[in-house]
Amino acid sequence: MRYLPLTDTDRSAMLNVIGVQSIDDLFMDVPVEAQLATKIDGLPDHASELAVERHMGKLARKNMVAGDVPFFLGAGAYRHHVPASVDHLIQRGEFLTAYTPYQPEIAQGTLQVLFEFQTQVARLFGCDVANASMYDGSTACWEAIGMARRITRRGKALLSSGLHPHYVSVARTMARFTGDQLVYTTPRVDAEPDIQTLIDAIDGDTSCVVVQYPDILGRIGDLSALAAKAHAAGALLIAVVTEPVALGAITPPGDMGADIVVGEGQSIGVGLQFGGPYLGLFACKQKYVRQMPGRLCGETVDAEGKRGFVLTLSTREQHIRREKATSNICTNSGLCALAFSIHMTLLGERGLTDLAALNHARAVQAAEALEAVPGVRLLNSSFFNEFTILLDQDAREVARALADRDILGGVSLGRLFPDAAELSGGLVVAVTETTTEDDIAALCGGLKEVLA
Amino acid sequence: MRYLPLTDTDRSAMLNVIGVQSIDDLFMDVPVEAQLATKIDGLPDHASELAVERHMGKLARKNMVAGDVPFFLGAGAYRHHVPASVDHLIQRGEFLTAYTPYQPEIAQGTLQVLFEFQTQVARLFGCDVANASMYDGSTACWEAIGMARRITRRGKALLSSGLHPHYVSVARTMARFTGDQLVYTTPRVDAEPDIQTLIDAIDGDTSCVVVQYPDILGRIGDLSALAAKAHAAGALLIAVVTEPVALGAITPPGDMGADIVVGEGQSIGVGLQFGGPYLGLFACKQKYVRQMPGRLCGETVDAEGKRGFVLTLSTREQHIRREKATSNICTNSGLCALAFSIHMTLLGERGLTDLAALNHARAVQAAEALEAVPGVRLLNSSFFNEFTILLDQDAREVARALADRDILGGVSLGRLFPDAAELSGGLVVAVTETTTEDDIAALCGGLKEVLA
Amino acid sequence: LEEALIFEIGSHETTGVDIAPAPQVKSRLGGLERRKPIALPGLSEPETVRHYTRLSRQNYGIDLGFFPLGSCTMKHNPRLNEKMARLPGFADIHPLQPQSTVQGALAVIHELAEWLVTLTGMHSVAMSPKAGAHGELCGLLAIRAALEARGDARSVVLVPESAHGTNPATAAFCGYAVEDIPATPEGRVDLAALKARLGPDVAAVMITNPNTCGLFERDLRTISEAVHAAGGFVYCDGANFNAIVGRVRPGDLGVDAMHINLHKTFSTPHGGGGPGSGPVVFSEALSPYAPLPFVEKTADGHVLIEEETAGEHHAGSFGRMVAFHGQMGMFTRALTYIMSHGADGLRQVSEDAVLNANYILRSLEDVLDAPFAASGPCMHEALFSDKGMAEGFTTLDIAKGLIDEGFHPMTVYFPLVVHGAMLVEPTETEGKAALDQFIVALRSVAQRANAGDAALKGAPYFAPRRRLDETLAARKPVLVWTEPEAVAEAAE
Amino acid sequence: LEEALIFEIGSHETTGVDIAPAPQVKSRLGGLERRKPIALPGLSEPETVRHYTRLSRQNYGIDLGFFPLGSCTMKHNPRLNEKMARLPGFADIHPLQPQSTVQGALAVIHELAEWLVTLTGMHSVAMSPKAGAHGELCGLLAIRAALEARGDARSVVLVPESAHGTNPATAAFCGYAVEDIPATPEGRVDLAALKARLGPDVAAVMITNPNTCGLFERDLRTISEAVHAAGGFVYCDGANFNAIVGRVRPGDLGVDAMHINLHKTFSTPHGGGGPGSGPVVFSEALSPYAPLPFVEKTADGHVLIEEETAGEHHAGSFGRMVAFHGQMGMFTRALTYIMSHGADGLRQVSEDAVLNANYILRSLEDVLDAPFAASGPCMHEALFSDKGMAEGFTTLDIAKGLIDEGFHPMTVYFPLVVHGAMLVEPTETEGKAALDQFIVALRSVAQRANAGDAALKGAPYFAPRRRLDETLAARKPVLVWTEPEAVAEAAE
Repeated sequence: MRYLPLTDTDRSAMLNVIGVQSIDDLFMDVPVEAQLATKIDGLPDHASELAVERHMGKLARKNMVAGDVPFFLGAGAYRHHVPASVDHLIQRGEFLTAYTPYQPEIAQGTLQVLFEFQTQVARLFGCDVANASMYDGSTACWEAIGMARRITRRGKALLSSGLHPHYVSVARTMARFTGDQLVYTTPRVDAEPDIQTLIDAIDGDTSCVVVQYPDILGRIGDLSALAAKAHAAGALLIAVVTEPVALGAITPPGDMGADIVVGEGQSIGVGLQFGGPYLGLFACKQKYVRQMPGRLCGETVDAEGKRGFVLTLSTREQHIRREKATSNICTNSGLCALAFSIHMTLLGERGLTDLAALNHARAVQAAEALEAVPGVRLLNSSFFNEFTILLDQDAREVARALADRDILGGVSLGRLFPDAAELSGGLVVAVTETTTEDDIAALCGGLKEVLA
Repeated sequence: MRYLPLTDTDRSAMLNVIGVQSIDDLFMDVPVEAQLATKIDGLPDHASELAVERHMGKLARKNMVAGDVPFFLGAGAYRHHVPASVDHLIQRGEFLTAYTPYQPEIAQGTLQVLFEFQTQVARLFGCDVANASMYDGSTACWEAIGMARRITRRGKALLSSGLHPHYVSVARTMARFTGDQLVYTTPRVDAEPDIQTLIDAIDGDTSCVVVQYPDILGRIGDLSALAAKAHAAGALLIAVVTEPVALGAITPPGDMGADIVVGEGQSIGVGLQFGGPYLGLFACKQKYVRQMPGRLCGETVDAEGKRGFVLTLSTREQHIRREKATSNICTNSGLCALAFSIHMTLLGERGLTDLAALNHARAVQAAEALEAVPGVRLLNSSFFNEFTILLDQDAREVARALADRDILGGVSLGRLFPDAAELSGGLVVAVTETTTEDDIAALCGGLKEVLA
Repeated sequence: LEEALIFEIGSHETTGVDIAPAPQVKSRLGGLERRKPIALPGLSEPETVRHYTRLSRQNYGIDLGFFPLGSCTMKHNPRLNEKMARLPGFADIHPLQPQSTVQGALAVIHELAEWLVTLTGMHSVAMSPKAGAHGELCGLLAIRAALEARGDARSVVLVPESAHGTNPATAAFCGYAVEDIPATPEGRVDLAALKARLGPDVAAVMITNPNTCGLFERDLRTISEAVHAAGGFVYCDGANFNAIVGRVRPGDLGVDAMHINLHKTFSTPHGGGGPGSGPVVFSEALSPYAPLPFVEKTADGHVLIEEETAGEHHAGSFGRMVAFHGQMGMFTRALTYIMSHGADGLRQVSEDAVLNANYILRSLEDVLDAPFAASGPCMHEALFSDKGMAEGFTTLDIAKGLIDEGFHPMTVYFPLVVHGAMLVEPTETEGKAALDQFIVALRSVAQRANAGDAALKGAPYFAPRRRLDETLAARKPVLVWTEPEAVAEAAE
Repeated sequence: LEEALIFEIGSHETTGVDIAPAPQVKSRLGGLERRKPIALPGLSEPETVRHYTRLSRQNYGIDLGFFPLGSCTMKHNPRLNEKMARLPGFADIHPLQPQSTVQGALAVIHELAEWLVTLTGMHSVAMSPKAGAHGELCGLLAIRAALEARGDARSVVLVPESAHGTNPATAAFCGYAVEDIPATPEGRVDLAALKARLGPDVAAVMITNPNTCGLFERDLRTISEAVHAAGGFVYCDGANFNAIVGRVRPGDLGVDAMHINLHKTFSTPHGGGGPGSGPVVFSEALSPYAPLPFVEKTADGHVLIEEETAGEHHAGSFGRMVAFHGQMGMFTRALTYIMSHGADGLRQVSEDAVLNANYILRSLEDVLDAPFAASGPCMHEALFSDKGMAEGFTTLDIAKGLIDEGFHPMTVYFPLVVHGAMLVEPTETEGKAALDQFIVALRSVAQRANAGDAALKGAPYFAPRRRLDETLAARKPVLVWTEPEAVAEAAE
């Protein structure tokens, strides 16, 4: 067995040292009736690398690979080109096979990266501080709502209709048990985001307003007035960014007054991976730092006065406070944070700006091309790299018909909002730097066929 | 430009320090008429990673991947499964991006690996010592002939008809300039290797006999009598192993009296790679070590008495001896040697033995299945994982017809020996642990169709 | 060993990527064009590779040496798993692709689920939780949903002292009052105390088995029966499943829900703190309440059950825990690992893990206090305490001393039930030679602590940093980098 | 930092691979079944990964820091190149597949060939040589074949003092007498001496340009004309092509053959000593004699020209140099690198490489003797000598002192024309900050050598090993590991 170093000679010698006859003696505390005398029935025995590779390769080939076809899916997960050096570096054994940096003297690599990551995220979101990452955007979003409750001591959260419906679902699941009140409706078919509606809904019970930027339909709106109204009412503004590349082109939420900015970091460095692992980003104003969930890395000095980094403010965390912790989160997305940070370092200000410009330009090209297809209307008045088109038929069927033509044409609103019949003609189309002009032409051509 | 760290600000500052006005001033020694005023015409400008990946990916997809089809090619290059950890480890930056270990204090990683590699190769070949690798099997073979000339001070080498014809070609190219006499004929259609013919041909002018084991047609013969006759005549026996996996099952040439054993190490750890880079293996008896070409790593101690390793006996090498060097080779195949050594360490005695047994068993299965196909005859009386079948038509055409059916069915002798019409019906078929029963069935089925 | 921060060495004009020029178009950004710099430094690719390669060398990983962090299960991470997870067919597919285009991915999830259910002897599994603590939450939510479904509003969760720290946090997060159950002197749950506390207000008992003292909870079946009789559920923390996989099925012990840390038992890499993955297996009683989404196999292929497709027979589901389908990248790795081991190999895993731990326990109990050494064999981890060290010497000194010997320290000050606890978990992927080296090193450090060797208080000496001031970090938190000028200005 | 040898830690019963069981068959091994053990130790996979990971950390690579090894061109190795070379379409194809099944691979070879021909302004290129020295051999063989074809048996090759050490070895290997041509005091070929020596016996002149003193051979065109007039050929050692790529085409200087080290100018990784790759570009005069195989593009696709397909129009080829088609893996990497840079980027490469070298030259000439500092700007490498060091201090001390400063030393004692030479080649992939750090470090070490700091003689102190005894290694060569018992027995 290739992963097991002990030889039978070793095993005998060790049993001798322990002073028992056999391995079974070491399992003597297991009740006899719960002990399996032999390996579990009905499962295959160990397999060679070659055999495992064949099996996994066969399954992998049953999937339509995004990079092999014209591809326009977004809605919370975006396909970007990740430089080869990112994947190389995160596979360094010292990063990949390390644990949470509980012994900082021999974990400065991970810790310095987290410190750099926190700074990058805070700057990107226009916030003062950021944490060392969370599971994903949806759980970060829920954690922000809980944090707003702790800060404001109020229990009503207004969720924008433009918030990703899966994020809404996650919040609903949790709120059912915490007792938070969530105010939410599915989006209207409107060229603009629902900012004014949210402003009007804020009242003295509101703990926070949660708004996605750009929103699930790709729309972008200025959050300044919303922030002002929320603050006037003693509520917090939580902004959710599912496409951080956008912030290379548009004003970050922190600059418009958001108190907490959370997001999904998958776009930078991580890749699609069928939904996970992803990377929750979490940033806020300095004054709320002690209410922030998740791990934090902080700067300090060692016994010789040299700069170093440690996990800090862990008194907020569950392994110290047990039932009084700010959240039950124990793990972060360390390796994804590393990938994000490396990719962001490669990009830098200039690369991110150029990347965002290219994304937007390609998206505009795609929108213009699609508008020219009969039966297609563009919903958005503004967008970054994703927009919604309206069709006269159920977009779920259209998406499947396009897939039959080897085109992954977009995410249907019917899939995201199965209960909102009025949205069924919507298709969310994402366009990135990986989209070619040929891809756009293929989508237009495919739509013409399907809609004909 | 992503690989160039200097900014324009840096460049100006540096020109200032140097005391020149512009970059052009640094190229003042280039005659004006040879200076290009602008970038070279007719070539594209720099491309993004994404664009380069697309281009290379497009070219890669134009090739038929061995792992995607029933695959039976050998004849000097064999497809084996290489564990994923091998490729991971050779990509560690400290291995991949190091130079020749000229500064041994900070190159003990490479050096210890080479020492371990030398020991592994020497043991595998049944020899006393081995060098730190050569370019590939064919150049190692030629270097062995030259070494025999230096040792025996004779210039006539007998090349077995079973030696890989490309190895013969390489030797002929070199011998044309060095004046060595090479005695060689193309192989006969015979179930046994040409050992007796070679024994009979040895005379007092013979510097060496070069015999491949197993030979190009897959045949295996006992080399003991040949070694005895060569030694009696004052000549050396050089054995060439193009499939080192065989030595997990059969007696190594060194144990049968070979003085020099060379080989192609590609089978272990390296992969097919369309022919390169590959790995020349070179081992010999202790008494000839100072005539051995190529780099050598040796054990020593440091100033504190700790064991360490250095490149040694470099007085044989060209950067010291210039025109008196044992060969002009400056580079070895360090990274391929590392891959070989890691894979061999993973295998160990037990893994190599099991691997060889599986190769042979699968090959026997394939031979039996093919013999049952009408129009197919098996040439070999003995073989390891490769054998020759004889068809009634030109095997080149058959191989192409099989390829049209997405079966890579073997190497035709017509391709290897274009001038030997009597061999044109031969197809060399290699079978390894990567060959499945389905593959064998597919080859038999394809042959039935093609031969029908 | 100093490596500057990217903010100190990068520049805003430098980039390590080349982006194709953007076509000229009319902007549709709604007037929200960014107006200020973000202040993100860039490095060229060579500088980037060097920065992170150098930083990596300030880390310790399982690839470098023994990493006996108790309860964290730092075992070998096979590179085959990494390779499989990177196949484009798994790495480059979108979570919202039409189901017909991701049948292979759904099959991976389903196959792994089948293995997990079979290995645990349970009824079903929820794959989406993102980590162990998230899995605990999943289990508790299912329990609460099940209780609500029968109109039974219970308010208390019992947690033994020897449970993982996340257990009470999770229970509290779900709105339950948490009550401790004491441990017996031999380090197990006090069965009598537990039985005495059971009643109609107890929703669940959360038990870690093997527990954090490294001992198997002998009475778990009895406990389960008592809890069930009292109308509650048994949650088992499966972080230590590595000790029993292939030899014991939690389902045979009456467990209702248990999370499985794929990053522990099934070797998906820890990556310096995540990502994890915490699927939860359920008993038949809890299965109807499992979260969306999940995968079902039908005659027509694999079906992803989520909001759109759930239908009535999943009406009991307590909802969604994450945006998409869970940690696909970890599923691929775990399935690869499980297939590589097979039923025979997984049984050998737990046997070797337990053998290694007992070997360490018995090889060191003469120099380190082993509080439960008399309680019988340990399972996959050996627990020691600070009893017997010289005045002023602590478990922390042992840990830092081990660093200088070239080892990662064991888990320290956990579990809380033992003073100055040291929890050593070798796992099955260490050979005898590695264990022997560690035993020699720990013996030497322990003897120094027992003898009061003052030099030990200064350890580590040979690490990238000496002991770091954690108090300073917490008192004046510096969580992001600020330009020195900005810092100076702020100070004025 | 001690890592045992695999022979000391492995066992013959251990393996790190699982091989499927072999089906039962009748052996056909001809009675040659192996009868003795090979004595190959095996390690489990975890132990293997750890062994090589630890060993790697005793190495220094460009990923870790500045590696200014003159004439070796240690530049950044982009990971994109590695990724492309590992695409199954390139990595998993057999050299003898039918040509219709490897059209993409042949296209890679052809495209790279086109780039090399265009960048050098030459007529054709032979792709198969495996390394720089192999390329030299290829060039010399073509020259000899061309001379033989015209019945002109010349016997002498002229090699300037400043040439690479491989040059005379290669010429001798091809059966030529080698004669040195002296250098001028300013470090270039002595044109007059060369011209004086030319005659009907001179087959070729081998010139390194830029030469090993880091200087451009101003007179190369004049030399070429003179050599051609005398009926000989000009071989140019292209190891230093990095200094001029994109700005100067050797074809414009009258060169007949030049090898290109793909592992230098085009950044295929050195890998601790290889594999290299040394394609050779040829003038029109030499092209007919180029070795087999090569790739031609036709209307029907790419054709591999080898023995079977060569036909009459390649009858002049001097034959085959390697078993297959050369270093395909390196071609893929080099083409990836070249496309990434493009015509504009490659020109920037040579400019930045030369700028960096001159920056180092001018920043250090006050503390280190720069023998040719007055000869004008250097090209891509800066040359210093040991003149001015205190009694007993040598170039070796400088090198070992730099190790303690965290840098790989420069090339030392080469070229031979300068006493105690130190050849510093920064390449274009170092930033100014890295150069400045190096300058500070080298300045400090040089000052210590000039001042006679005795501690410097003991350097390195902070490397995995102190200075190693190379004399002992050569006097009593131990080239393979032997069981200690066997060693002991032999000693008795």
